[in-house]
Amino acid sequence: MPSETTSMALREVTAEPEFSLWQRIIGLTRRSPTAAVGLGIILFFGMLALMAQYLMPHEPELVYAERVLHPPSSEHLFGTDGNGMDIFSRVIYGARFGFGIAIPAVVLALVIGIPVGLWTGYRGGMVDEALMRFFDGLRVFPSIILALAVVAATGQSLINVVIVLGVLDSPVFARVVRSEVLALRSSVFVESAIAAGNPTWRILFIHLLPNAIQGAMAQTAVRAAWAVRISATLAFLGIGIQAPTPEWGAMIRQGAEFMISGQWWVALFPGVALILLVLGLNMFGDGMQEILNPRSRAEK
Amino acid sequence: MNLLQVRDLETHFISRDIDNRVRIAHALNGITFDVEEGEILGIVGETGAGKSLTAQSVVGLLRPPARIVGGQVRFEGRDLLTMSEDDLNAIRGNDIAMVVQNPRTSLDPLSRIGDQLIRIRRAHSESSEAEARSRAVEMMTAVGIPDPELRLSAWPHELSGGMAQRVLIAMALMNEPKLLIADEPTTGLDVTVQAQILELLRDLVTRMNMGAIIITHDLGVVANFCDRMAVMFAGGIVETGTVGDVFENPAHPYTSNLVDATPERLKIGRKAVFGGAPPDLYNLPDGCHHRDRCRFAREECSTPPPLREVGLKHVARCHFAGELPETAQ
Amino acid sequence: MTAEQTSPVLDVRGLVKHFPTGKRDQVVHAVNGVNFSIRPGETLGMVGESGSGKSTIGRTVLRLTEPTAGKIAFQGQEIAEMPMAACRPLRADMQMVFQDPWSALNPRMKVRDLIAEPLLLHTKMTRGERRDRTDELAGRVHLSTDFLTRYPSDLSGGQLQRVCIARAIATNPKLIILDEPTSSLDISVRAGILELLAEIKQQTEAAVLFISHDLGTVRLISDRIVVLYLGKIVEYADADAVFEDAAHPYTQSLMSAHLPANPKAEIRRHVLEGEVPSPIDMPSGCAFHTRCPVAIEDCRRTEPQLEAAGNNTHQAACLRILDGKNRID
Amino acid sequence: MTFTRFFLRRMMMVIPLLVGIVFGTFMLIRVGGLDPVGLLAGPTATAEEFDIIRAELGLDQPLWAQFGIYIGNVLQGDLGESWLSTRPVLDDMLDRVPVTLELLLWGVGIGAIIGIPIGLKAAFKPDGTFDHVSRFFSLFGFSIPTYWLGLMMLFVFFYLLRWAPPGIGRIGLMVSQPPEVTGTYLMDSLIAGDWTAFRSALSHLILPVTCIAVIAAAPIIKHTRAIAIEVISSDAVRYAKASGLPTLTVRRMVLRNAATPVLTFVGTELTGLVGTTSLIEYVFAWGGLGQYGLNAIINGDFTAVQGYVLFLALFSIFVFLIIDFVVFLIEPRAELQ
Repeated sequence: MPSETTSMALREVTAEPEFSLWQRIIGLTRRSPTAAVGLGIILFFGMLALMAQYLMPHEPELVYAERVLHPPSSEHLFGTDGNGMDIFSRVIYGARFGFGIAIPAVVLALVIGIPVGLWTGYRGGMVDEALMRFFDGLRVFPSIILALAVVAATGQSLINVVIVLGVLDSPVFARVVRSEVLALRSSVFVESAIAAGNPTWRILFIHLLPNAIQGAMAQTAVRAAWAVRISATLAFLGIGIQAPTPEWGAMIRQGAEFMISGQWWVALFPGVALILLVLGLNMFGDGMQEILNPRSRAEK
Repeated sequence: MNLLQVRDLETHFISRDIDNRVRIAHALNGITFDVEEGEILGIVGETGAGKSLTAQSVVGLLRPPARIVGGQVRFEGRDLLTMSEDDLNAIRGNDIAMVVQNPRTSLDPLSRIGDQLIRIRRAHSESSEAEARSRAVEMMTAVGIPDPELRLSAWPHELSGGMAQRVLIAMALMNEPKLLIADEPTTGLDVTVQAQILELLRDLVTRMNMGAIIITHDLGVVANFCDRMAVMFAGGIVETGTVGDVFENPAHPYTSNLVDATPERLKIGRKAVFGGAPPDLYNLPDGCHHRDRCRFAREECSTPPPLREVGLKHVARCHFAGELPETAQ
Repeated sequence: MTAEQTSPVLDVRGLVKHFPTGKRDQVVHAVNGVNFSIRPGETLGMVGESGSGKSTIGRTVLRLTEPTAGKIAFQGQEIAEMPMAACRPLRADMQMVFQDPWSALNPRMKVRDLIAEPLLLHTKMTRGERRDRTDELAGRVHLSTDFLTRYPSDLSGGQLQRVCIARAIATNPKLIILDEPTSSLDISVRAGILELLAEIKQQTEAAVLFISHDLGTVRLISDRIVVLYLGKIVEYADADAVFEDAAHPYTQSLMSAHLPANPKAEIRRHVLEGEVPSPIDMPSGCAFHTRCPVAIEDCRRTEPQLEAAGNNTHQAACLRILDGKNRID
Repeated sequence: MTFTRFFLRRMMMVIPLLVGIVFGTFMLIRVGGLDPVGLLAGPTATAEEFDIIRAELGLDQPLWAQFGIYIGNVLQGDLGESWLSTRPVLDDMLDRVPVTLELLLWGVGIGAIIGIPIGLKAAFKPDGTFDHVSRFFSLFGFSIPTYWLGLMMLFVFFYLLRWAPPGIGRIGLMVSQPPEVTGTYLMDSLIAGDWTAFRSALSHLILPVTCIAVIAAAPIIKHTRAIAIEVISSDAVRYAKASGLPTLTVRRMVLRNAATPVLTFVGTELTGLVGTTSLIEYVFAWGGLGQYGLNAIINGDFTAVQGYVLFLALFSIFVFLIIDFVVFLIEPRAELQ
């Protein structure tokens, strides 16, 4: 029932003062402990990735031929793998691949997706229609199969994995921005901007972009989680990054065969690291979306 | 005896701010009014004054973070605020019926109109399906819906705004309520349809001897369709009285401004001086809440103003009610 | 009066706007052949219910939506078929104020930039000159310069509408379209905005098109009024004549549906039956015949044209004016 | 709108999509970096041998002609021959469809049976303990890699506890296979009344199905909760409460209004989880369509990849059509959309 009126009035009388970025981060995480924990996990792995050289007790690809498949010990905290490499060091080093793939892939997806969404949303018409049908077409395939097939077909380098993930993920951002723009296009302030005589580029970049980008930004953490997951899956299947590169998915692949013979540590630890990083990104993303869209908490 | 007695009703919005400190918006602070049988009380006020919140508090339908923190709401002598949810459900939709401002979205999109009418009837009485159906036809006729039997099988999305509002009124009447609360019943409807709906409401209230509350921001609605009126400002009622008395002799400076701000009065050269935005509900000033925007404010206004009687059943919450200089003209 | 001799700022002839419905062979007949003109310094009020096409006319005149047919002459220049890019420089001379000030301003721009935007787009002013002009404009709309560094979300509805007005008058336009500028505002704020509009009307020689469904407000501001029903002009007269001597049955019922904020006002109410027909299936002949209490058989077939009713500045489109039976009371 | 018109309209939308997909898969494989000739010919092949193989595969013709041939073949049901299995791709896949469907339907079905009530319960009391726990579970399900979960399950239930069979195949090595009717061992053994085979098939099914159900439940919980909360805070439900309808009636109304969007979501899940199922098949050596497709991609068996991708598209389109149809039947506003 009509509580819009009351809430509007409340909003009107409680203009929030400006906050610094840091205050905002603190404030937002207080409002969502989920986001705070997620951010903590992300920062932890970020630190691992940056400081890997100083934190690794062993070289990640150094073979201890006499210590193949040693269980966890004080020398090798997470044990050694089938090649006799130190899993603890490899897990730490693996964080670099997580970030090294996710960040450029998401940035690429944003760089492609946002302008496409802006333009198609504002202009509509045939190009928009065709592009949306194309995106719909892509959706009939599970994303992992699509990524797998494209990487397999176009070449298995690390850079190629990043490009494929970025391109395949760009429709997500294009769609979010497009739907925001579609809603904004008929909004009064855009009409008012046209009536004031704004040229199209100003409408797009000064008026629409700043208002349409929030939804896309809220998705970035979740999409980064997707990129980390899919790239690890590719490596697990032996596509893209190959063993013995210390990438978590590739490490799980190495450990797979030992699972039913009892050498659990080979696959367990890289898997835990992978889950934690993806979980952290998902928690942060989920919390941020909750803060940006408080309606999801609603009432009883 | 009064049908509805609201005494010192207080509703707050309790939330936490960015630093996790508790913030309280005093959305309703001490609402007192009565509704008698056979009369229409108009509650007027501006956005944020607390009109809709008053209705939601009365029927116990607040959304968090709104919470009732004090006062009484007595319906036929029983306090609704201390009642169990089940007891309340026996009264809501039965003795107290609501008509809301967005009729099209308020109907269940997946049930036919007739089923919804019947459902309400049977939720509150032992009537049979057939009896409820004939009652539904009767009520649809009463609210002026053509081909009522046919319309019973219509889906909500097939109705126009005006038609949906009529259906909602028919639903409200299904159980012969004693009190009808209409919250902005004509907002969003066309002028000519608004007149139809309001005529209908007033006609029904008189015929069935109900009590009714019409919540509106439109003084025209109050002037033409209500018997008594209550004027709300910043979560409080500043003046109540018969419509004639209040329009003729507004006793509170805010009411006087409201009346002068209507196009009719502006046309004849009246000037309304409102003096700024309503107070921040999070930081209400001490004493009279209208103080900061009142052109008659004096020393005394820093203490809470009493309810002063200025005529028969005509009261205003102002230190100087009824003694204001007529500078406005 | 000089207004009668000068050439009109805006001259609209045979304006038609149909919207596609998405279904084949089906269109929404929003505007169906409308003629009117506005001279410098004149305010034309445009009244009608929702679906009457009044807002569409405003938007079409500014080329915010493409006309289906008809001519729009702005300062003698035909703009209906001009390419969009060629329209842009003209926008310095034609501005608009929208209904809902909360959504009419880009929430990510500061108030100063919002007011200065038309200056940035249409003048060669330096940054400093724009600053001075913005300060001056803020003064003209009685907005404290403290607000210039704020974002729209920090301002109240009334203050936002002042920003919109300042923005609209920044380039001294020759035509200002006011699309329901006060109908989403509270009573207290509305009075102030109406005063401001009246003030600005005094100061400029611009032609003003004032669109509203609120009859009281329209009367307050306008010199002449057109009444629209289903995208056609049914009556055109001086403001007071429309209120006191309405010729068209629709105008008469519209007037009677208007609720004056005065409990003692004498109202002869003629509540119309039914609702406005869908502009998709337009009634034949006179569009109003489906609800008209004085309609005759011929109204079904013959489409009435605007003809003199009373003195020569008063026109109405009704067949029954001929036999004098156009009064519905 | 009648059903026929509805159906025809949907088909009109599907056909260009199908053509586009066929073209896309064709282009991807032909223009992409895969060199089937090199793979087939081996490292010692001469240039002449290359040419012969190329001609055999029709790769010496211009691209558009190759596409024409391909689409003609597809329409005749000829998807080419896999060079891994040296059998027609269509036969390979038809054999494996029921095998994969068994896993997928059980997994998503159980995921929905677990997920929908949890999502609803969380929605009826948001921010309660149950809500928080279910939300964490859901986030966890979003984050856990399918294949890793499968491996962990094998370790715990096969290696440590010996409750489950090793993750190889769909039935015990020592158990004789039931006569083929549906193509799934579970159903076929039931039909044949072979209890040994049934128990073996069931025990092989439990771990992979559990994995898929866990992964499937996560998004179902999240979306069901969001949908239900939206319905609960809608004007219609608030008005129903204001009308004093009994709590049970209101709940039933919430369920009915949430049904369509939840159903639609579970349907899209069904197509989305084909990827997850493929990975599970890979880990448990299930031998279904998913494993076939993954192996085809990994080994560059491009005719098989084309066929597999086309099958996926057909399956998704089929599922979407069914959802549309069901929605059309139960939703009075469907014709408006």
